[in-house]
Amino acid sequence: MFHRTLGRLAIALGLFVGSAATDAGAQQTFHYPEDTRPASLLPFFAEDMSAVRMVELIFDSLVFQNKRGDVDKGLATSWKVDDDQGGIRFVLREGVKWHDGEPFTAEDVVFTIRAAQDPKTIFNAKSKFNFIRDVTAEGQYGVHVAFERPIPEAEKRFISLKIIPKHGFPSTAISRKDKFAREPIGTGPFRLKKGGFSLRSIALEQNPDYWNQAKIGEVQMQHTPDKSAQINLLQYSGVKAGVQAVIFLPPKNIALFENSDSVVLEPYHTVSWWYMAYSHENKALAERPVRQAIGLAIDREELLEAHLGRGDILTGPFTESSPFYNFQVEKSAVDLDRANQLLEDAGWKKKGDVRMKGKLKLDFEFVMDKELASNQALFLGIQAQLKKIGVTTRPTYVDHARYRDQVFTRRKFDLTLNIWSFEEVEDVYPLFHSKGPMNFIGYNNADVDTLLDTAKATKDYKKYKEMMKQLHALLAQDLPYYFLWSLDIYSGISKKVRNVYIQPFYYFTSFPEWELSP
Amino acid sequence: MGRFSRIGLWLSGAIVLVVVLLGVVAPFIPYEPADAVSYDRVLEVPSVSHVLGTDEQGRDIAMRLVKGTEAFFLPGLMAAGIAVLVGALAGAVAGYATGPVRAVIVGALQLLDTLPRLVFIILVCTIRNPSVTLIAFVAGVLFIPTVAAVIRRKVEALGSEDYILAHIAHGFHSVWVILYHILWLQCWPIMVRQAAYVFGYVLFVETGLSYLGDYGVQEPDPSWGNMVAQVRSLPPDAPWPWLVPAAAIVLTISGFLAFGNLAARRGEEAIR
Amino acid sequence: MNRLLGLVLLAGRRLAGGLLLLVGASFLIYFTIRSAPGDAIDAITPMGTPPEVKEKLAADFGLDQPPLAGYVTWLGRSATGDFGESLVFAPGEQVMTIARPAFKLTLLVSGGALLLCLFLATALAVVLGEPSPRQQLLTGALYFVTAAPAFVAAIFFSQGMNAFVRRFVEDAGYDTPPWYPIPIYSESVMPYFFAGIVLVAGDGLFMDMLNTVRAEILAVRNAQFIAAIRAKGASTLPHTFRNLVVPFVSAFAARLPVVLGGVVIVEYVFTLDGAGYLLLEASKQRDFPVVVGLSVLFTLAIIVMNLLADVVRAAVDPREVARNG
Amino acid sequence: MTATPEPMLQVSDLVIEFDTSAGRRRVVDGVSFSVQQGEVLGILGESGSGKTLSTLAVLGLVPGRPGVVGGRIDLVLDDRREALLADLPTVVSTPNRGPVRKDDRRWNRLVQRRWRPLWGRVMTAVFQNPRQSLDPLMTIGAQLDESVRLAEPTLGRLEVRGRSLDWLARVKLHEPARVHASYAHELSGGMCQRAMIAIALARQPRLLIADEPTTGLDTTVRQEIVELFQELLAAERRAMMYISHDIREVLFLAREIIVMRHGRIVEVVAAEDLKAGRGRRHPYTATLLAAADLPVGEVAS
Repeated sequence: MFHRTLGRLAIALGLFVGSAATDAGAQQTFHYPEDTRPASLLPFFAEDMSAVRMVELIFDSLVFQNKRGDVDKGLATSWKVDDDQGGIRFVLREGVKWHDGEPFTAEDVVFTIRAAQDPKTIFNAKSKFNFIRDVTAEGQYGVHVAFERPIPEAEKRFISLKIIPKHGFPSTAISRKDKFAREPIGTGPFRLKKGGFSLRSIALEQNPDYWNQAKIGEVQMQHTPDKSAQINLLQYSGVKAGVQAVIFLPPKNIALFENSDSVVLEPYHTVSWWYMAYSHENKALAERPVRQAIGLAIDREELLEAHLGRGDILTGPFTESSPFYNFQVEKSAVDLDRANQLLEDAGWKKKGDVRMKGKLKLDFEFVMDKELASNQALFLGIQAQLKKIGVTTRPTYVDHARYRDQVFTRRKFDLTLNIWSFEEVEDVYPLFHSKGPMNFIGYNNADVDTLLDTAKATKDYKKYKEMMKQLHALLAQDLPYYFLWSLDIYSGISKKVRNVYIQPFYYFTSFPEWELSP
Repeated sequence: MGRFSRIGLWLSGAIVLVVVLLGVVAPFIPYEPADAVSYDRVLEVPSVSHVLGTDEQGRDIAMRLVKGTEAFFLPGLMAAGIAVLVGALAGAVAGYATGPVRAVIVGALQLLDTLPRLVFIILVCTIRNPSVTLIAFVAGVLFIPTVAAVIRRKVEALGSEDYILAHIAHGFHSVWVILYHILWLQCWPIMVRQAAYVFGYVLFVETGLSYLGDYGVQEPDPSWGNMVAQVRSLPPDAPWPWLVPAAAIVLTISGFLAFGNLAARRGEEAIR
Repeated sequence: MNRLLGLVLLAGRRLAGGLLLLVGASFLIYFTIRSAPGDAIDAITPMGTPPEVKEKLAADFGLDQPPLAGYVTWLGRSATGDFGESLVFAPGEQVMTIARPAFKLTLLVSGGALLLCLFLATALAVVLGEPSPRQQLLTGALYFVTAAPAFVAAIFFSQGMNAFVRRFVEDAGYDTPPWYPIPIYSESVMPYFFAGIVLVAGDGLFMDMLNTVRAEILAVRNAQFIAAIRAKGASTLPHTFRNLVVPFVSAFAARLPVVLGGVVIVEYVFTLDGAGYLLLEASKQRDFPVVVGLSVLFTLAIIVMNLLADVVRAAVDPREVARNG
Repeated sequence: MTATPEPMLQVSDLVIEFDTSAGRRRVVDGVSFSVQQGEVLGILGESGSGKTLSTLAVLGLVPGRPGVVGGRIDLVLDDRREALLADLPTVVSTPNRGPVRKDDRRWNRLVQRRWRPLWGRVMTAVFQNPRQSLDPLMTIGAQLDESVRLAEPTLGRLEVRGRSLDWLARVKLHEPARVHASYAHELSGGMCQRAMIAIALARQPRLLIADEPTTGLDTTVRQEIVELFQELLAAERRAMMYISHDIREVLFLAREIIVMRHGRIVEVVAAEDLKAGRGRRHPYTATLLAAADLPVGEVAS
């Protein structure tokens, strides 16, 4: 009774005006919030995950990865790898139109690859296209791509290549400042609504000419940095408003939706894992016993459970779902006594709180990216655990841009926490080869180098797999990083959305199939 | 002064006293952020051993609340000091001086007054490495004109009063008369009110910026601002880790404002 | 005629003063930039900014010149509305192009909130009338409630409203309102209205306004000329109203900076596309030209508001012209 | 015409109280007086004696809380008797017993009902500090026009202005046109008071209450203002209450004088008797007379 009275009162107060004004079309909009704001919708410069997701809806690539993990038709209807694995030939879909009505042809594919390789086009993932030697159009609907060296499963490398229109740019030198970044033209299932790119939201509408017509009419992304606001929006999502999905649910909030009658938890597998990196330029950390001791002192399961929810503890640089995972490597358990013993044996004697050897101290600078929300909490846990074996840590929090510079470029850190995410190919060569471009820890192990070099040269996928398994075991021993875990990530999706399937890494791959019931 | 005002003065005075005590004592309480973490008591509801419950790291909220006063106490005092001392002097000079001195000071004050405070603080935080001390310093400087305006009005009003003129006529130096008879004896209620206001503003900015822009105190060091910022990751059914500091912020700010106002009112009544 | 001339002269003087203030304020802003530690360009740009962008930035801001000359260069550019290009937020876009619509919205929200605040404070002041001991409990409670910082008020408001609607409207079988849940992504005016409410209720603004407005109303109502007007049998309302215009305009202008601060925070929480959101986001991403451009715009808004208030004061109150003429 | 005409205004047992930080204070305590048609009543007393408040009570304009808490005010207009203040018990919860509380809203309604129709038409006032009695944001002319229009609503715009200029001339302001276009802050205190008198008289009230109209003015100007009052009253035969602390002014204008001190009337006396030093004087009146170098006569112990 009381409820009804209050409800009536609220209505009488006019707080709920305009409920009749919403049109039926608005119900067909799929709303979702993002933690970060995509600054660019130009595929090359789509570096944030939020931008990657938007780009997926607007642009198309030649091939996709389907539900079974197989490569499936996209803009290309068929493809054939050359016999020597030195190139690939695509046959393109006919009758595809760009969002502005221009026809899509092989020239666009050629342009996209040329643009990616143009030295004046500067973007982070540029090295991903280094394997391509040349690209040629064969008629209107044929493209041949030649590689620098034989590539196994080459078609997988084209999943992430979003095709951009040749007529959209004056030349292959593409700048971040290009207007295209805010007024993109793609061939994808959705196109930018008129005036859809605004300060903090992006609105898309269905592309009526798309070959795989989407079932949802409109999509709107809104930058909502506050996670609690996102959760609120999903939690209270009603018939007329609210959001239909929260891309990443913080683990603490998963319980909230576990038995919800309006929201489903949808696992969102990413090929990514967490690690704590040791700077091998630090003399103490260059010693293997120190790294091992640190590993033995940290309780990964406790940290994982306390801060991130569910996931798998890692034994090496591959996740359990990876073909390269070596099941023979055993998970190490926490063993403070052994850790202390290892350090004692290596000559690290406790002086007060800290262990020392000569002038060297087991006291490390722990550099962290402010943007990674769970960093703070994880650091606190690690700091507390390491203290027990006489290792002290000092936190340095820096913003994202500074972090990249300090850790990856200038290598000024002792310890840091981070995540590696892989797209279609789990290639760890850049991370652990002494000459690898992403070997920011300064790791140098001759055995590892040999193994990686031979693996790279091989054309046989089976042999490659074996060698990766070997590498797994080797790195589990030597611990260049302390491998932490891979997470079970959950999206919260409204039950009004049906036919949901979330691809690893590419969130919106199957989005055209999704349906939204009113 | 009515009965309710007197009660309000006592209540707000108690809040101020508690905050000041905590601010003075907090630096001497041993607290090692690393030792406070404990995963077997995460997000516990308030109990006897943890009066205000524990947060996501299993840290005692009451302890962090107490240690968190460190983050704003000294910066707040500094800001209040800058604003009130410099503001009072500038206001007195602007109210008493003539000619170019007055013009320069009035112009400078007006200039500072046109800067939007929070926006300017954000600008400074973008350019320099932000710390609460820096924020408080800028806030203190930006409040100088506010204090100066009130003091100036008072000095102008008193400057023509007979007893002040009498003092000057009796041979006291006008600087002494301004400093002692006007600023010290007559303007202290104004200064108390403004100091309390600036102090509250520093707490407001520290917490606001910690919440929005990570410009405040960094974890693991506790501050009320970064405690409230936990609202972003906490589940809705465990609100106390941010609710407690939020309540503390509201209580402290309103307490300081009320105390400043009521104490000043009482002082003004006493002077009259 | 004489008065009109005086008014025009006064407005001219105020305008000149306002320009001077703007120059002074921009000077302060510029030297805040120049105070950046180390190499200014590196300190203010995000990591990995390409050298040609840095060069353009240095040229735009006169950072390649000695401070004073650099200031003149920058001021000259800014005076034509050219605040440079955004670095991160919308790379290559003119700061003014992205800032203008956002700023318009922010002014609208904060101005609206301030008017609402003035209106509510006036209404309450009229209802309360002369202060009495009995009211002090009410004003004391109001004092406490409105002292909450805007962001705390915004959190409480949105979570409270959502829970309220869920419980008493949705679960009770009514249609949910279109603005639910908060913060809503719709083009409805409700988010702006809510932001206004939070701005009014937070940061101690309302009590400050109430105290001022009440004192002014009482001062006018108890003024001798009002008694004289009453004694001669004329209606006091137009006189009261006229005499309140000046203090009200002053109260409005004086609080604009406070509200412009609060709106920065509230926009962020209520997901509005205003200048406050733009400022914070640009600041976080170290998109430095946007932050500087917005700082100048905010300062300009305050100066213009004070200017307008001065002119309105002078137009209504003949003594003003006499005092400053 | 009867020998003893009924007084047009009769005030009896008026009590006014205020709340202060030191508690409730009775500032007017059982004051009674009356004003005859066409005659001047002088009220004499130092500041704080309650003389101003008594007259404000007649106007229904007592500020503050609780204000008028007891007494009766009767007004006789053309043989019609109106009880202005007769039913205080309805707005005062416990009259004459224990703490008094007045219901503000009911009091205001009472004022609106009883006094509002009287203001201006029947009685009006001229206060001290003439500059503060004028609306600072309106020209003198506009305020005077307002009075004229209220007194004679049928007049056209130009006629109103003409009437206003007449009034300004009658109160002996030179350059009436300039004064008409001026603001209060542009005129001297004496000019403001003349304008104020014009504004009050333009309403053509039956009773004019002049509350220390000369306070704060220069001595020469004071003399002129007092003379102006006498002149205007003689011509119009209006009743007036003239409140002052200056015994000479009161003697000059009034026929009957009441002397107040500490909220009570200490003496009621005819002006003739005072001037002549006839009868026994209250000691306070005697002091006032002595201070003004006037014959004191016999002093009561």
